Amino acid sequence: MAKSALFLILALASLPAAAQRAQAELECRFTGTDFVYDCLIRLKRAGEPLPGASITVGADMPSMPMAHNIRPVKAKPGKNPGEYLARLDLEMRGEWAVKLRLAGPVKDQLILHYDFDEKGARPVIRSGRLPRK
Amino acid sequence: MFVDLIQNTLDGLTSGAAYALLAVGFTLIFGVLRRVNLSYGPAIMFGCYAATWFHVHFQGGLLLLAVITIAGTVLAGAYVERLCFAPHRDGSAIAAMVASFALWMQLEELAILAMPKHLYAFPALYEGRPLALGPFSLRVEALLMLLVTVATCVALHRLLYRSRFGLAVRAVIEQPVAAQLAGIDLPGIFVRIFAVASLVGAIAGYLIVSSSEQVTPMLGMWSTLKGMLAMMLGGLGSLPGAVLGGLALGLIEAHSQWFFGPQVRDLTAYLLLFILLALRPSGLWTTTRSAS
Amino acid sequence: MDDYTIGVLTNIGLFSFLALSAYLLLITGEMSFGQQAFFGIGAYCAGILTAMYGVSLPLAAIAAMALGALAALLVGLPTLRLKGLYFAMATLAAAEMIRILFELLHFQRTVEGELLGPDGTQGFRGIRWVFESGVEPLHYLALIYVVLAVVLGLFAWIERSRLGATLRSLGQDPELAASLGVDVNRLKLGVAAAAGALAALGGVLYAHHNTYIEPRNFDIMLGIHSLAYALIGGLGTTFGPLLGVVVDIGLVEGSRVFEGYRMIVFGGLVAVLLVFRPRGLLDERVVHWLRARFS
Amino acid sequence: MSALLEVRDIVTAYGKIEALKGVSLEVQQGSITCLLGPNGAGKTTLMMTTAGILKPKAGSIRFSGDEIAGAAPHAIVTKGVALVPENRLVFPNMTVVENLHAGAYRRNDQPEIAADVDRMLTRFPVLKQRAAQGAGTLSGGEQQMLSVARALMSRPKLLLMDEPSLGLAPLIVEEIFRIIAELRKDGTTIFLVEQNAHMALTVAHHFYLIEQGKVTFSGTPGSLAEDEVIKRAYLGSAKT
Repeated sequence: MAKSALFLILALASLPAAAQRAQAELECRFTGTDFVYDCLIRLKRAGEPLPGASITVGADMPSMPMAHNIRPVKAKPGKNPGEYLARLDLEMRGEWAVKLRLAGPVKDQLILHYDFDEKGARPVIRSGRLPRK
Repeated sequence: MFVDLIQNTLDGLTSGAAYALLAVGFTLIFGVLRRVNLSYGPAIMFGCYAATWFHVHFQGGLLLLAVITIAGTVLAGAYVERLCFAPHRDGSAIAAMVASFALWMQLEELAILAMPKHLYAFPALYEGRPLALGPFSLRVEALLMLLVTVATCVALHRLLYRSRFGLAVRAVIEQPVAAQLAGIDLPGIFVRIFAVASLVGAIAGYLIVSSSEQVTPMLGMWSTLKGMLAMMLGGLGSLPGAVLGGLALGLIEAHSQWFFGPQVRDLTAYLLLFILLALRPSGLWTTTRSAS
Repeated sequence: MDDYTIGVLTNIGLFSFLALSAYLLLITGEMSFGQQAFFGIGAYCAGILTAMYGVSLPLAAIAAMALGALAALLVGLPTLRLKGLYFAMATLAAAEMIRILFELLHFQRTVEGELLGPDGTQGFRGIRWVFESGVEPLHYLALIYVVLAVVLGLFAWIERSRLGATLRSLGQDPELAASLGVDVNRLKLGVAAAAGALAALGGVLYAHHNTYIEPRNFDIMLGIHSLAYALIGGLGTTFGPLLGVVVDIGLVEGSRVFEGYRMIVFGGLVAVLLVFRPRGLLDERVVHWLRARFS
Repeated sequence: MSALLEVRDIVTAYGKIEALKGVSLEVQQGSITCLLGPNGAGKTTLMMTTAGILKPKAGSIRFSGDEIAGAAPHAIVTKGVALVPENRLVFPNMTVVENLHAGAYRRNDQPEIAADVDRMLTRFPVLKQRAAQGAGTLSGGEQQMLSVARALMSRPKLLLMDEPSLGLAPLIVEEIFRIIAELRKDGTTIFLVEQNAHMALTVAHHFYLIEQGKVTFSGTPGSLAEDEVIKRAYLGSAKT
């Protein structure tokens, strides 16, 4: 019994920092005007919604990262806790690396890869290259 | 194992055929103008996008789409020639190349704005099942690609060695000053050779998109890189070298992809070019001219 | 300054290192399509050191620059004899090889419970040294421009010294330079190494600004853009490449007027500009004219 | 006899360096006119300017009354001026016959062109044996013959020749000057730039001396002692 308790404490002590690190998901909808998307950001930490964070949302393209200066937008708190709303004005469709800069309780920067098309945005699971012939 | 070897060789020759055409187009422009046209691929993409745009709106037949691809490519090629190469004829090669790169950006963004989707279907060159030759299978569109490539090379050879225009082109390639003294109008030859190179590129582009049945904005960069790679492999400025370089690149990629996968395929192609350039700058097919 | 301005200025600063690296080679007559590879090497090397091994940023930067210089030598040595397009294609091939090696690079380590490190095409997340050290975007911007200022000072010192004249003579007429006793090969390798280190330094700063890098960031587009900036801005002065970067990323980008048509405008602008100024805005003649008037 | 070619105050520069500083001279119809002068005096520059390869900064060149200064080379060839360039510049990987056909590029009388090719091969027998060979495989003398034949294929009224004897054995140089004399008998006016002052003076009706971009003497052979001519043609006169 003691051994297993010890094991448990050790596990807790070395709680993976990742658990403290925030995670985020995006749900974006195309607004009808070219390349503008309304996005709902769900911010979590250790599985729990993370309210009260101030998020600046930017975006960059994988190729030529420094040449696309998308205007960063401050996200507004959404209906439920840990949800935030932001309107993203991108230059073109395709795969974008969405940058969430977190201030407030958690200081961090998250990069999320989403493929934006005429309906909305889908997460890019394997951000591999476009199928090269 | 033996079956794979032959199958890969067949696939390699097919993609090699398209690379050969791209390399020939690049070499025609480089041989005559002594300039690198980075907008060569993007002009082809522009032609293919024009055809796709037409197909999406008006459903064109295969032949009609081919004509539109060629027209679009030749048009884009003429635009590039007028803005990037005509003004720099006696000027610096770097300025012409960077200008052609600037138009690459332009052509690519134009295409993306006109057709924002990331991938467009393109009508297939041939719908049916691949031919079964014993254990090997050869897709009919691959066969068509090889045939059209051979036909294009024969036509080009006839143009260069049987016509007055061809005589002038070869003269300009070999000795531009003497060609002018012989009365050959250099600017006129440049414009027309650009059109011929664009035509060859358009054929290659059409074959590529119709056999892969898809068009992506990456086609511009991809065909520029593959065209230059094949041209350099074969030996700069030599047309037979370009065909050889194209086929060699196709074979190298097919076999290395089979054994090591796509990333190593590209790695092998680039490694070979690097070693070749370091050891034998004039490529497989030795040409007397070095490109300074 | 709002976030947007900081972002644009940061990008201008970051790109300047790459444009200066291409410029350094251009004035010695070498056209390289490969500086983006050393930019990538700097990014990956410093990222690994700071995120996975807790090395401090300055130390990681020095190591990254050394690695960038070494890589540039490895590419430069076999291509010493090549000129013009042959050299450009060799550097392109080398750079694409390095990019593909990044795609094949899977090297991860658990740091404080989190798996960190390059994961091939998945990229390399979590280069958070800037966050963990509490550096605000504005401070990081200042850091970039301080480092850039040091580099520009170095360039200015070289331009005025005999070395600067020798470099330009190498660009104008290598045979003549050799006949005047210039050890052309040793100088070329020195320039290649310096340009590699410079690009790597830019990579270090980029990686820590973006906190995430992936192989596609370092593709051929970056290389040709840096070459274009060096030429558009002008080969006459160190500020040429910076001007090239500012014209593209600052002006055309910043103006938002060309929303979505940026490349169409910039592409056309560059092509037309090069017709009238084939050696860029601030070419040698303009610089001499300016120097005559102001010095 | 009216002047077939009138060159007035031609200034041609390479960047800021003026190679020709206001050159004026004339070539009479049916004559052999020579231009002698040391290396770098501007002889080849004048030839290239007249042929249209180099654009003059100032001055005029009139060919049978028409202004051709700054015109495109192919237009000048069409008017009837052909240049046999320095160092021959044959098309190395093209055959001898193809080189000849290239020379007739401006003409569109196909049957006549074929006849002219045969005429050239008979006039220059050494070319007949090598007709199907690549021009690059020919000897220096043979290439010079080919270069002259190629220029004649455009049926010029005025033939410019830039140092045809350069680097050739004396026997071949005599052959070339024999051909030059023959061409003149056929009615072709020749403007000859030559290092070999002695040989030039044997065929010239009129000659000019050019030094450092300026004409410094104009006269007929004998109007200036030959050794004086040779001295100034190789060393340039001390006073300038």
